[in-house]
Amino acid sequence: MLIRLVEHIDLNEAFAYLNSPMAGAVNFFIGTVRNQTKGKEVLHLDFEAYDAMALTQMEKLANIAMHRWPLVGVAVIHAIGAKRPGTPVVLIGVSSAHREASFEACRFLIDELKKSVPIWKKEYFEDNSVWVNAHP
Amino acid sequence: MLIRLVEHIDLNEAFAYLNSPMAGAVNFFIGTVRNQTKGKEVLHLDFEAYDAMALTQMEKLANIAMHRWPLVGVAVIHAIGAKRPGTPVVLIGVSSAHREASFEACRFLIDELKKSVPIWKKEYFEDNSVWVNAHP
Amino acid sequence: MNVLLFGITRDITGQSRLTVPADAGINTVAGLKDWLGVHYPGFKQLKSLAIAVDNEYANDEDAIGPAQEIALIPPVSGG
Amino acid sequence: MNVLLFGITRDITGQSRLTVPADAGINTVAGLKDWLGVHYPGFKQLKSLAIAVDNEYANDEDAIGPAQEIALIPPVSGG
Repeated sequence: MLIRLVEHIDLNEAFAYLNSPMAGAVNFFIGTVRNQTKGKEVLHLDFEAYDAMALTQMEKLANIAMHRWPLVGVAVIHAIGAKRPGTPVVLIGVSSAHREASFEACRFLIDELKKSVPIWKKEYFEDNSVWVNAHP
Repeated sequence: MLIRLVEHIDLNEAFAYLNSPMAGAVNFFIGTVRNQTKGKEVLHLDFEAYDAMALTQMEKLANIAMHRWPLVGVAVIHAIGAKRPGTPVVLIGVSSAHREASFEACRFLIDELKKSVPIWKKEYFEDNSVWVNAHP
Repeated sequence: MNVLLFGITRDITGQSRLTVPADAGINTVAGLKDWLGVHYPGFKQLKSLAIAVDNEYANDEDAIGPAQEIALIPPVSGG
Repeated sequence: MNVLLFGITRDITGQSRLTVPADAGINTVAGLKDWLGVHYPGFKQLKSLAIAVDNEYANDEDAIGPAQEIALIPPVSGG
């Protein structure tokens, strides 16, 4: 399993890790910074992680996926630091013999990562900044 | 839309095409050559396409996906020629504002491509070769 | 009328395209399928055999003629 | 007992870690939550506030002490 917090996400590195003659299917989800939230222009974002716990929780999710589906490889990579719109900030990659497992496991991993991995996003607008999702 | 038959699949080129400040999600499916079929070792594969019709059908599927889901970009790329195990032979890439659409459209496109796009795979084993799927 | 061949249909016929003689009087997809079945019994072993006309899948009742690009599409296996 | 802070909890407290005095007598997650609510009313405005103990989400009844790594986890927003 490739579990990482990084400055920059490298898609080729993840594919090289996941690709295997035993796998016929690789599914990637890449989350990127959008240039607006509820119609307001986002100038940039800042991602902060509780590093040790984030890695522990990412690894735990990858292990759950490896047990639930017949997978060849799993990559869970999140970027931290300041990011501009258009930048990849999260990559989930899953390889498996057949495509169903790679699609399902990839979807599971991004959904769960968003629920439980301790990483926080602050959006910077022209006139203010907001920790996303903090308040009801 | 990026619709191509190519010698080699370039993941970075596809990501550069799909990535956009308007998109928050990119989903990729990459199909690769497996080293076995029903337990028999595959030495290499050969992909042949009816080029003009394959491109027409790939574009038609991409258009259906663009109408069915709110997508930012679609890439449908298939490799042709001789390929070794571990080589990417098909890439579907979909970008959208939110992840549901990118996952669903990507899955739709690979499922439909396998059903209707006129591309044929011949598997070469130690002792023979077989056009995949030709006979009942 | 020329018919393009791909994949296993080239192996079955030993050719990369067929020429259907004008005096065979074929003017529909169904007519072409019948003619093929008579001349190339190996096609009947296939899981399916579709006909494409000008890069689209054609129906049995569709008219065909020498001005169109006609191709045999054995079961596809891309991806 | 030290408590690590992240995201909006740093903005609310103006600190990157809190020190809970030993004489506060806190030895469970629930006790820590009560103490935080009294001293930092801003936490009550949050959608949620979890406590992590040694890199795992903890339950209210879990015991905590100065030997463990304790952190406040406001609503996450990664991905």
